[in-house]
Amino acid sequence: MADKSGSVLILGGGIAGIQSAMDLAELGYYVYLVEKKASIGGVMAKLDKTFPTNDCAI
Amino acid sequence: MAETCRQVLKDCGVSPERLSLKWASASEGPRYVQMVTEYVRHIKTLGSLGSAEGEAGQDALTRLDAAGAASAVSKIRTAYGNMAKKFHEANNPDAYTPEAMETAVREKVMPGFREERLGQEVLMRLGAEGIAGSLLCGLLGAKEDEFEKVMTGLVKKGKVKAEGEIFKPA
Amino acid sequence: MSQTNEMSNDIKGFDPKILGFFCHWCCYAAADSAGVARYQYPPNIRTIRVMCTGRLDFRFVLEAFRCGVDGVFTGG
Amino acid sequence: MEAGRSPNIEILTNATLHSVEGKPGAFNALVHQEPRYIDEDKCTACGMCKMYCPRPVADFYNESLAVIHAPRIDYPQAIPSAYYIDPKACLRVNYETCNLCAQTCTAGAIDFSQKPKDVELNVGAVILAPGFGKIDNQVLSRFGYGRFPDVVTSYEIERLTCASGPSEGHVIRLSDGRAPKKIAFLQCVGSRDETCGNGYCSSVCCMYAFKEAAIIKEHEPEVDITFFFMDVRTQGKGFDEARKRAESKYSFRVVRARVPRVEQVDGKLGLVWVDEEGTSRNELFDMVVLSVGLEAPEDAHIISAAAGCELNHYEFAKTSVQNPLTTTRPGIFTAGAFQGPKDVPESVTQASGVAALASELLADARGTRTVTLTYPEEDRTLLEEEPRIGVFVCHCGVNIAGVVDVKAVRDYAATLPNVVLYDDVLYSCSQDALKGIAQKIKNNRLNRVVIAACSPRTHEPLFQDTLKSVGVNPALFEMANVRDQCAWVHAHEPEAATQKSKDLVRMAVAKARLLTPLESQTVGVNPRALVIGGGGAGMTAALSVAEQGYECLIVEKNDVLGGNLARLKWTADGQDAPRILKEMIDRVRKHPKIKVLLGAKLESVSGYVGNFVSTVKVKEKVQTIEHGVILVATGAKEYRPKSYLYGENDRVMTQLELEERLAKGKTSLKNISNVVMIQCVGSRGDDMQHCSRLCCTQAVRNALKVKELKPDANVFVLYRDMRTYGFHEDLYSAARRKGINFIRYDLENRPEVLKNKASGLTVRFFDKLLGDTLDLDADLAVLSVGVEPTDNTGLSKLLKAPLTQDGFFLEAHAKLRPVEVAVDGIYLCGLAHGPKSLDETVAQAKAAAAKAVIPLAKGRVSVTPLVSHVDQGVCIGCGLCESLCPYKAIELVKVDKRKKAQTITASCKGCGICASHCPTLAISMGGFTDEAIFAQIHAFAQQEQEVR
Repeated sequence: MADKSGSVLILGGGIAGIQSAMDLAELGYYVYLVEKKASIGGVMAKLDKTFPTNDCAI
Repeated sequence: MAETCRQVLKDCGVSPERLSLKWASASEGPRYVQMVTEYVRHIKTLGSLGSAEGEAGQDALTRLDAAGAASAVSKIRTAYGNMAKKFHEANNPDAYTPEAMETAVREKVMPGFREERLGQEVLMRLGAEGIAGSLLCGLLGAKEDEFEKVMTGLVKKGKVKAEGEIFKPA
Repeated sequence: MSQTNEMSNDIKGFDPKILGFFCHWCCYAAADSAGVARYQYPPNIRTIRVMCTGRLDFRFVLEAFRCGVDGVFTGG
Repeated sequence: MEAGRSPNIEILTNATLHSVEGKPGAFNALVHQEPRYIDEDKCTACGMCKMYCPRPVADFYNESLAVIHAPRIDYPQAIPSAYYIDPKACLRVNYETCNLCAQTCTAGAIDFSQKPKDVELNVGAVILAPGFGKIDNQVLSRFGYGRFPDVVTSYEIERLTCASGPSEGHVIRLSDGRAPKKIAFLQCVGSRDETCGNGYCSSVCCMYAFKEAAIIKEHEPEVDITFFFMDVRTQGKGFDEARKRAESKYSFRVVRARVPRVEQVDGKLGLVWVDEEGTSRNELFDMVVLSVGLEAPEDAHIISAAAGCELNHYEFAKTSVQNPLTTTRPGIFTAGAFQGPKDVPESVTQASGVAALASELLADARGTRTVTLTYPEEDRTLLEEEPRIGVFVCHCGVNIAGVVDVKAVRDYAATLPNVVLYDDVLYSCSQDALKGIAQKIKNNRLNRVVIAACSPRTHEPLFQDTLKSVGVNPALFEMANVRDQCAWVHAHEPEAATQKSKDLVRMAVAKARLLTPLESQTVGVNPRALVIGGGGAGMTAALSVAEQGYECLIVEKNDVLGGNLARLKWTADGQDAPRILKEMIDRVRKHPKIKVLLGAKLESVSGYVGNFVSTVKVKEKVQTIEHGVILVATGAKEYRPKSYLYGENDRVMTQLELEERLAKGKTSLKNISNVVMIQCVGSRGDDMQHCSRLCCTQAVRNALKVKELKPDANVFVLYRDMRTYGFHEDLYSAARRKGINFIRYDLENRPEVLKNKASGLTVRFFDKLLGDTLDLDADLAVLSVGVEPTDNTGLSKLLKAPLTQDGFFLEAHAKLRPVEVAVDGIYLCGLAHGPKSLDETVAQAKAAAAKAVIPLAKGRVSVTPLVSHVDQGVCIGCGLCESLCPYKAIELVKVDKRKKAQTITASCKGCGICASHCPTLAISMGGFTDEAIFAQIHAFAQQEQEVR
């Protein structure tokens, strides 16, 4: 393969997008996190408490 | 830890309700606010330290002083640590009932703690010219047999010498 | 437990000094979220942040009372 | 939160993907970005613009239950922490009028000249994680949503129960604001419903309904709640047990029926349904909650067109069981709800799994584009001098200054001993203020800094970074929380708040005086992974670690690789399982970086993350191995029933045995006409408490296979809850269409398998509909046996990794760290973590590999300096600390023949339990020493009178 680009584009800033962005940053890649709304967090940010530990979703 | 503190505070003539241990998870802001507000109101009814009903006023501060010194003595701390170790190694969350903790502290930690506290307080109260045994025992608010045991211990350790009825720093 | 009378004989003008030991992850965070939501509560409490309630040694509580504090509020 | 601060993550908001060209490893993607009209760097989210904007707007974040303004932020902790202006609502954007907010903004952050722009990015891989969409209101209108105000969706309940939500956490009827007495939860709204095209099951609504109901009961204890379920699908790890606890504690009523519609009956809501005995019932409720399912995202077609990958028939991403995270286009991966409806733990697992795939693809480009910040050398001489403390008191715009007299606090700070600089700052966290503070630290040679502003929880790392940038050790820093825990909460008592701020500053300075520099320890990492278990999970994880460029060693106790995967004949979507297994074994055998030890058993493990030393026994020969991380993939085993005549009659068999038999084709069903299957044998209350999650799907697939081989065979399935979650629901509906009979039984009257006279079998069970017990003679009785954990106690002790009551390994955090164990450096995947299907196992194995490679890729592990430190001169080796430490991060070692305690810095979490229980006070905690805490107590008690 020609020289590969050491960066990744992630579409969607919900819990899945954020988690893979953080993991990839830790694994040594530059991440572009593309989110269609004005802030990241997706639906999880709207939840009050998360199951099963009931700590705050934010 | 909280139970030990409560029993030591009671022993020093301070109302244990002045110490509160509450749990609030990160998102339970309103619950925290309600707990703090109610706690402040309760302390207001108790009044300033030592002035609440059943508290020992000025004496409480001296006793707390002695208890503070006692709480650094490794014999006391080992008893406390071993008690915690037993609970921890039982590895059974239901064992942490208030009654179980209360009895464990009262039996395993308090006897040694009280004796050490009384000893420390004697050393703090003894002026150069010494104090009569009966007066000292009253000041300490200790029972006869307890007082005897503490004094003989201090004399044996050479910290106090007894001249007839009067005890003096060695 | 000494039976303190419950009726609020609020001693006039008495403003208690209360010291708080808060665990960084739980109670300190709850206090922050109360702040974000702008809940109001009496200002008598000053907090010392510790990483965990397990850090608290009974020496700290006794020392606080020895210095004349009126109440200790530990939050885990 | 961390995503916001990492230098290697660039967040593009208001942005959508336009197109992706190129090939894996070298794509260039076109991204279209709408303007935000506010400069993210300048904005400090102070909220002034919000107050002056005349334009009220429905707050879609709070499900339009609240009203806010055009300039806004979704929620206070949103990332990026900057406001944005809603283009649809803003007068300035649409009619060129107003501009009030731009004038009031003190930071000058509002800029209406911003234009939409297209950005071209060249990237190695693309990950699609757009989540899921909402069920459209037309489907909900059948239940009166939109017509009757008291019919709400589960999203709205989430906002109502939220303390910072529109109703401050009180659950109220939207019609009259009163608290409801009776609430009904309707399940499967918009899922398992072919009329709206969502034939699949959304897998999460059952569990979140119970969670929401439990939270409502906490707020309003006397309300009573009824659920209307078809099947109770709480099949996640620990879900069933939590559901049973909630059901008994809050006495929920569970009705097995599907309510077709909701009527309004004088202020209340009337529900009609047919119960299991066939009688029709109706009842009135104050409030109805619709547990809405998960729809494919509205823009699924646009995304699939832009990325060039296909969708499945429900418009979710098309993937396969064998590689569940790769789309139909190589180099484009997917994770989360877009891959299929799932809950947070599975989404997080898939997110890490996708990171592994991208890391495998771009292994040789690792680290080429990342930027690592460099810091100047620390200035040693500063520390010799006596403390020179700088105090900065923040206004935070009006947030603090509006209540606290900042100038007075600043001047008071000047009176405190060792304070050589005191200053107040408008916004201490803004970029320019930080530069100013850094400059002042340098010019005045400060060696301690105290900042009185907001909470250290959110801003301490930011300020510590500033100290590092001017060569001051970050541990020499203390914050006084005069905003969140003072100004904001004593807004009506300015003098008391000012006095409190002075006290907090005095306490912070007292602690700052005693702060000592702490080196953040870094520990080297041995770049090799040890994988325990060579089944499907172990092999997948090992392959992923190797593909990412790191050596790994598989330790398998049997003499052959494959584990449970070897017994499978075909996967859920019909692919040939043995072929997949053979392929996987070949790849493992041929991979240069993977070594395999068969018939090997792990004897001992010592050391910590990055530096483990383990001994493995292979046929009486013991080898020692050094490695950096451990992956646990020990799997589990098929439950062996002791009842239902299993073992006494060869016609009674388990699903796996049936599968092996059916694989021989038609001949295996020669004289079989009646097949009866019994679900939940062993699981859910029998020998084991947990639900084994995969047996329902396995049973339905086998039943379909029987019908395929012998269409006229009668197949009966006796079940408690058919839990064919997610897209497996298609199999369940197909089975019903093929005439397979599904009959429900409950725990009280379990079916029995009996021998009948003619050496055949009869299955006796109670049928609720007929209200009578029935006997079915069966040529084959097939038991859907659950998944039983292997005896993990030995391994658990070895690794110090805890187990759940069910005997599976306990993960560090169910949601945020599902593939890690509490002990650092040990990762978990496959059936050892809990029963799961093959595609979930593959996703979790990839996730575990991704997490395991992080320390290997970094080469070193850095530890926050807040760890315990033992003064071995004072320590008497009593071992109390070792026994009490929850993280096993302190141990007794021999120091010239005497036992002394010693900290394992890499594992220590800094909780301080050892320090507070040490009899001889030999242990001090970095950043929170006894002396520092005593100093704070004394400073607190000092009050005003002690002025220098």
